[in-house]
Amino acid sequence: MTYLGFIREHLLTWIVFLPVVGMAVVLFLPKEKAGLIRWTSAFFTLLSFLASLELCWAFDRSEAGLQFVEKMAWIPTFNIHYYVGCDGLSITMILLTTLLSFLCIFASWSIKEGVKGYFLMFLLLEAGMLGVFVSLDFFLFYVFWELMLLPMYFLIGIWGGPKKEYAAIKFFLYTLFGSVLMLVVMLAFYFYSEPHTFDLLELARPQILKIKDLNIFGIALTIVEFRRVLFILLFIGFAIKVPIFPFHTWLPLAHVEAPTPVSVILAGVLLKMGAYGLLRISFPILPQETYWFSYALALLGLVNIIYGAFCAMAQITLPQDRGGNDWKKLIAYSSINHMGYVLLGMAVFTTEGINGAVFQMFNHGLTTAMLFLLVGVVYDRVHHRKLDGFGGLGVQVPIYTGLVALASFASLGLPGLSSFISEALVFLGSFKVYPSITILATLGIVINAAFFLWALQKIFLGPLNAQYKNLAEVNFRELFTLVPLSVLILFFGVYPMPVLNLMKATLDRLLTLLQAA
Amino acid sequence: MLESLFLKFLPSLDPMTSAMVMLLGMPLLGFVIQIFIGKRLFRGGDWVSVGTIFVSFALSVLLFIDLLSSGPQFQWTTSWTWIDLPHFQLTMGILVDPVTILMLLVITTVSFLVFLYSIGYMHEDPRYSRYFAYLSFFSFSMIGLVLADNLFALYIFWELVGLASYLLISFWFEKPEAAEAGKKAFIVTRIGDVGMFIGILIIFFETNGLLHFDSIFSYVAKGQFGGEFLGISLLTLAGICIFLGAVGKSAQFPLHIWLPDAMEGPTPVSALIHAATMVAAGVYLVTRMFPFFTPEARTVIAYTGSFTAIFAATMALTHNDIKKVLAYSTISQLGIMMMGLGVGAYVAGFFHLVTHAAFKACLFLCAGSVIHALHTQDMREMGGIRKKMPITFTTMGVATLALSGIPFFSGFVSKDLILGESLSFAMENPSHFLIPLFGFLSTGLTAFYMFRLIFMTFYGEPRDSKKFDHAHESPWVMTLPLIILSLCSLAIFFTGSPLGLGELSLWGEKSQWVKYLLEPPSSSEHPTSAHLYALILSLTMAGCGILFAYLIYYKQTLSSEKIAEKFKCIYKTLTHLYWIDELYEWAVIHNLLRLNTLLAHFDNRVIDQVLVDGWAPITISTSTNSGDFDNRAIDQMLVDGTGKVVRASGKEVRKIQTGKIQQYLLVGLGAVCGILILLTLV
Amino acid sequence: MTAQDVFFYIFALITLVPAFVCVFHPNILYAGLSLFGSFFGVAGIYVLLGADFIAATQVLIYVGGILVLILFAVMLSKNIYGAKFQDEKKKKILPGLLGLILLGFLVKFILTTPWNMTLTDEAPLPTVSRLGDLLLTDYLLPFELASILLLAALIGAIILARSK
Amino acid sequence: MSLPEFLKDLFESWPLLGSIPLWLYSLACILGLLFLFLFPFAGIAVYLERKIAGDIQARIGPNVVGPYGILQWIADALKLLLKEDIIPAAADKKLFILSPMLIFLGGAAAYAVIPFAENVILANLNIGIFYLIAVTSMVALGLILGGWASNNKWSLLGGMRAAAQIVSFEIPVALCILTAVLVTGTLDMTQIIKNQSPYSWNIFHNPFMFIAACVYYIAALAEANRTPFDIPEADSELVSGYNTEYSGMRFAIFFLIEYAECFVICAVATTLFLGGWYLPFIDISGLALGLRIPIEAMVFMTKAVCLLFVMMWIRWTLPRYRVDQLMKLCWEVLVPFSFACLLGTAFWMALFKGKGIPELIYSLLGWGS
Amino acid sequence: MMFAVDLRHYLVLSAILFVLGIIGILSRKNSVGILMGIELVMNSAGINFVAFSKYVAADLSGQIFALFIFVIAASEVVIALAIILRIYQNKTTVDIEDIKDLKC
Repeated sequence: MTYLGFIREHLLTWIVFLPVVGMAVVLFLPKEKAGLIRWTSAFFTLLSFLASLELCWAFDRSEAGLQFVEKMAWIPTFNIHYYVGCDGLSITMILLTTLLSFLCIFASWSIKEGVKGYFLMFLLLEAGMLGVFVSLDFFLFYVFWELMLLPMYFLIGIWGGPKKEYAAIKFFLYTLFGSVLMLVVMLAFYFYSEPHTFDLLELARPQILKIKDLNIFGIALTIVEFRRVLFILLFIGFAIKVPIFPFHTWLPLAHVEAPTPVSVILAGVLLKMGAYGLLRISFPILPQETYWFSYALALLGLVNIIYGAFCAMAQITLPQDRGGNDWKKLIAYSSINHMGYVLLGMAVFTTEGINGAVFQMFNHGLTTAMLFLLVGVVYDRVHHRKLDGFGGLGVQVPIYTGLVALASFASLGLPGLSSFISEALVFLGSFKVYPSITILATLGIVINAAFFLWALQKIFLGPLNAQYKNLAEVNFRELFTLVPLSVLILFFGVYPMPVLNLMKATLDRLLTLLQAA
Repeated sequence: MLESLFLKFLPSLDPMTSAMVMLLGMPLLGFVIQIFIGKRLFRGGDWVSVGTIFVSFALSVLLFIDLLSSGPQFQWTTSWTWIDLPHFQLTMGILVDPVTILMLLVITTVSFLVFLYSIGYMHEDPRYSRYFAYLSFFSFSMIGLVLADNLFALYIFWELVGLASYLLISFWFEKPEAAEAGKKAFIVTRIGDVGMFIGILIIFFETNGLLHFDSIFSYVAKGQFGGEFLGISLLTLAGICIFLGAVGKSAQFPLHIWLPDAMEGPTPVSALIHAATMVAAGVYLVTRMFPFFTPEARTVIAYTGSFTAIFAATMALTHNDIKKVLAYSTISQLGIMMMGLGVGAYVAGFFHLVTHAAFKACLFLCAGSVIHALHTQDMREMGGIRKKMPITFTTMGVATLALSGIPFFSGFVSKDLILGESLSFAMENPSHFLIPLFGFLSTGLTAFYMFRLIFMTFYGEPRDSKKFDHAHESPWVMTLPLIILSLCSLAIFFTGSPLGLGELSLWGEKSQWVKYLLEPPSSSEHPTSAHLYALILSLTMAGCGILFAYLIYYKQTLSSEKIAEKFKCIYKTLTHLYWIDELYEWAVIHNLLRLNTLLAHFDNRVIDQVLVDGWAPITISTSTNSGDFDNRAIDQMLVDGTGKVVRASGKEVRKIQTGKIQQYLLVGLGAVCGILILLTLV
Repeated sequence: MTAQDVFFYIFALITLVPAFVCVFHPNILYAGLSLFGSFFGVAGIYVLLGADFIAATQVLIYVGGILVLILFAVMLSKNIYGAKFQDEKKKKILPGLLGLILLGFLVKFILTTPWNMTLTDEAPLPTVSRLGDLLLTDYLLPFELASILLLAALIGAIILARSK
Repeated sequence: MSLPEFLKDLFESWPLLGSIPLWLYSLACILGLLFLFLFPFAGIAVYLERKIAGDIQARIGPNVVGPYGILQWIADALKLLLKEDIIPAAADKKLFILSPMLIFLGGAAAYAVIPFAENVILANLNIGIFYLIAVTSMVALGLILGGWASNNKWSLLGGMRAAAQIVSFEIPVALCILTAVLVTGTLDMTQIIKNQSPYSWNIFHNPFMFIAACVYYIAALAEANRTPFDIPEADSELVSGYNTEYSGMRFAIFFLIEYAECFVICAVATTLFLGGWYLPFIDISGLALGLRIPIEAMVFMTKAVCLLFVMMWIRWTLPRYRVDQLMKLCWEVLVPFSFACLLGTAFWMALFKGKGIPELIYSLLGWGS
Repeated sequence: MMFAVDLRHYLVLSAILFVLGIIGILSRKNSVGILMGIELVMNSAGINFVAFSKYVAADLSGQIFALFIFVIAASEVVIALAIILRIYQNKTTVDIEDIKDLKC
């Protein structure tokens, strides 16, 4: 076995655990040497990113099934395995995660206190996220899912904004609530499968998962009802993470209070986990129920789109004391809006829809991450995010303005930028199935444009606020984090096939499974 | 010629493809260079933009010459798969046919001239190179728009054009009005775009994924496009939805309100984007999709167009801002084009687009020249600069004549054709008499306000002497485009026959190149019997307009009004002429002015503030309420409420926490024993 | 009753009597000291069970290490000069009662469970090398973890007990 | 085969003696060891100590009782035995009595596994050396109890110091023993010796073993509370530490066990490092058993006594350490060194397939083993 | 024969030791005393392991676990005593009932 062969044989394990190795290294660095700690973290996230590029390179695009599978017994008594693999669905997410983590390390330069703890947590977070995306064992999935929660809690709670404790505890409790529901379903799957297993692929086979009637607390559930209950529980568990209306209120708060890189990770990666979970677990294991629920899912997507857009708009119209006037919150609500497109695309079981949805997940990761990074750039300089508090920055910081404009336009779905393609695909797919919902959802496009442009106008246009006469332009380090994202946004806006090629085979198979249901 | 040129220089590539890519890519190249390193280049890099657009211009001219030689059957198309998913393909492609080539010619010509003009107009601006970058970007998007061979690609460039428009309108974004106007333009057009997108969705849905123009048409022609929604056939509905995009882009009623505001942008931008090219994109879209529209849809288009025409024209009467007058005029003219297309005058409508592009661009550039000289846009501060700016005056005069529909000028030819078609349409369908009526009325009004503009600006005494003294003729980079464009506004440029596109032709059918090149779709083109009436009517209307303008703004100076007042009591009953004159003034002009004020008010208050801006409070209150609801009901009550319940119960429950670990253990042991005893008992 | 059985009872007594003293003696020092006997008794039990290495380890770790440390702690944590190590009177009835109940149940379970005893012959005495083999093969991970645990405990104790 | 079994085997030929049960032999052996070896030896060691001290300090030492004062130890022992048994009033009586017992138990139990010669070993345990470490650790318990029971500040301090010191130094001692065990691959004392040979003692097995032997000797000195590590008894600071309140018979036990322990240390060092009963370069394995055993015992004793002499030499040469220096020495020098030795030896074993330097040289010279 | 020693005798022995340990834990006020109780409990567990190792499993796994119990006991007692000494330094008491600062 050659050296490279050894790495490639366990590529996913390398990707997931390189940050952990980095964590171990950072652990032994003296805490005063902030620079060393940062660069070490950057080095290991870079390694992980390079490994994921290698993954992407070696990935067989025509194969719909799982690749790079590694399976080892972990807790044999309960038939639990260390079982990882990646297919078209997860590889995009892995790429997104490693890329954003790497860039976020550089955005974390502004963290000045508790540098060591911060980077330890951050690396752990990355490992947790990657673990979620590669796990094929429900138990392992759950472990990573929870593992990721912990560093997030500390990252928000220690390095966050003025209401960090409140935000952190809310985030933690809310998502934990979702996890508990997921745990219930996980156990149900385990005990109703013959033989008992946590293997997601096995569970997806109807001859393995045999759900029976249930009589509990005096309520008798038939098989069909019980399966639906399971689906709903699982759905709520993931919906909180997505987040789907009305489970979304942790999101604006957490985004606002979290430090910039953590907001980036939250928006860029964590939100995708809910949708990923639905696609990875709910859809293949409970296809009939997914079909049964699809209309509701589309409706929820619609609500997310409209409601998120209105709430984002309210950030401009509402004064600060009524919870408005916050740039970060505006972007946070726009995330809700964007995730609505994902839901809509997922709900319709068409090629365009589901490809668009997953592509939208990817694009949202790029654009919203970029927006949050940009907010962080100006926040580091002026230490506030009030939309009313700026004005006319376009004269002072043209490059910054250009980047914000690019990200905003990408976010509002301007053609030529990547989000447009995914949104268009979603609409093309969903119109076939739910025309009325789709038409209503297109309203979201207009509102999106309205609030993004309004925000741009408030911040960058008009006469220059004299307060910011000496505002510094984006520096090289910040550009280093922003330029790759802009380039990707542009590139995938013009030529989206590299990403679509990665996932289309897998999604097509998933679709066949769902259409059979 | 073009192909042989490319074969000579790039023999390894497909000549047409490379030509098209170059045509499209040169402005993009200019944009990229300008946005990144423009500031550091010599002269702010204006030569890059101008050079690149000149290449595109040259290519389109060559293309046009090829077209002339090969005839109207010319069509070249290529396409490649852009998004390739299982059971789903989106293609990108280039379609080159006479309509495309004419549009290309218009776009690149006007672009090139405006670029040239901008060198003079913008030379003091601190963001000079950025301005050229945006302009290049606009040209790129516009060229892309016309080259697109399917609706989806068209939609993409459609939006990009809107972006360019946004950037350029709010180019002087330090002015809050400019920032506001840019935003307004983008959002209002986006409303139309959403309609268009829904139209695309319907087509995509109905045709099972066909978006290519030709395939849509053949699909429709085969009658496979069925389906109904609320009693309206989906085909009509899709047509109206597509048309909605055009309404937004071409500033048709009721989405026209953005265009006057868009005049906050630099004047060359107004000339290029908001007069000649981008706003004409709506018309282009309708032309391109012409076979797709059902008669019902066409009627809607015709009514919208004609109403817009008259509506905008009346509004133009009251304005004193030189650019706004032109803006309302643009809206009105676009309405005329739409009306033409709506009544089936395919060739005429598109022809008017071409002629209008030339003279309206010329008008705007002239206005820019005047503004450049006087540093004001208010016509009341102008006057008498005819002598000081002879070139500007002459060229503007020519363009005004063209716009007013005076024979021997291009506007006459095309407008007359439209009016004739509309008249014959109304003769066939008498219930639709309003359409030609509005058309003719707007012709008269157009002539009136245009001459009012000319008279107020160039004639009479200078009203602001300080500004007048400062005024001078513009440099040659600015006047050269004026001259070229005014030459293009002559009828001779488009046709051998001075009175229209009749059978009479001086230099063969090719000299009437617009008509020669455009192949009317089979269904349209009414008999030309009504043309004579139309000609007379429109000429009359135009003449009346000019006359009134002349009487009011040229003849009737302040002193003449005083004289009239002095002699009023003496000749009161004798000279009915005055009575009629005064009555006319009182009854018509005054009422007309009042009506105009009212309409402007209506436009401002009802349409703008209530119907459009009225959505803002609703949107705002909805969003505010949603935000409040989110904060109060969902977050504070449902989510935090759960927390409160837990906390309250925790407060009680924690009393059993004594902090003495042995007690806990004792309880645990007791529980174990208790459970064991219970188990034994059971 | 073989000699083995006799030894069992002897060792059981050596184990239980000091354990009883340890629990109920009011003087904490005596209680600690009585553990000595108990640990020794358990070591004897281990010998009876054929675990010689375990027995020696029991003596080494419990008597030589843990017991010394406990006595140390007793002495350090009271006013050692002349003070009596009287534990305050405390009601031991309830714990005793509950403990008796628990014991009753445990004994009942022990006696009623049908144990699957597969005792064939005496396990060959030299257990050391086999234990070593097992520790470094099947139980390698727990073994390493145990070493990490000890290291952590060592460092932790130093940090905790060190005066600042 | 252990000594009682050996004796039983030996007496098997005599009909009467052969029927005596094994435990009686064992008892006899234990008592014999105590009375015939331990007590006299301790006495003689005290005499030697005093004599050597005298020599080193350029004075004569005991010279009154017997020729060269050679019977002095008997006189001392009689004096101590006849003295009044004093238990201080404030002392914890039970513990005061218990403490010397525990110490005696711990110290004497170690003798069970000392291999004086082949078969001359009280109990040939297969975990012999481990057992030895275990039981000697009980001494610490006795010392701490004695210190506390005396109800005297000096005593308590001494007891606690002793316990801390013993517990601490047990670590390097155990590690060095482990190093030797690593080389020989057994815990059985007899086997450890048998795995060496006249030609290859463990101490020369590899460089690390040499260091380990030194570390063992130093650490063991500390464990036995010998100078320069006699901080717990430090006459000048603590007035003999835990010994202070003891007198007469009980004091004699403390005294006795100290020397007994010294001998155990030397015997273990001999066993582990110095080839046990093997003469250097002279192989006597061909001799008859009856002849061989006395020679082996003498060789073993000679080696051990030499080491004992070094101990005394050190005692009267070096000054006393401070407590902090002592702990520093243990944790910062001896423990790392012993770890290094353990690791180094392990590597050596892996690298040279268990062969020591002598064997390597012999094989190089082609001598065979 | 009741007195013939087999597994049950060992188990009963360990049970008694266990219960004694538990009672010690529950009734001692001195935290070192509680620690002693814990040691008794651990010893009883060790007896169980070794007994089962001999009688039921018939291999050495039980002895291995007894070894691990020693490890855990050693770590536990070291840490516990360090904590107790620290508490004593800060509060001059090791009475378990006085140590309740974490109660809110």
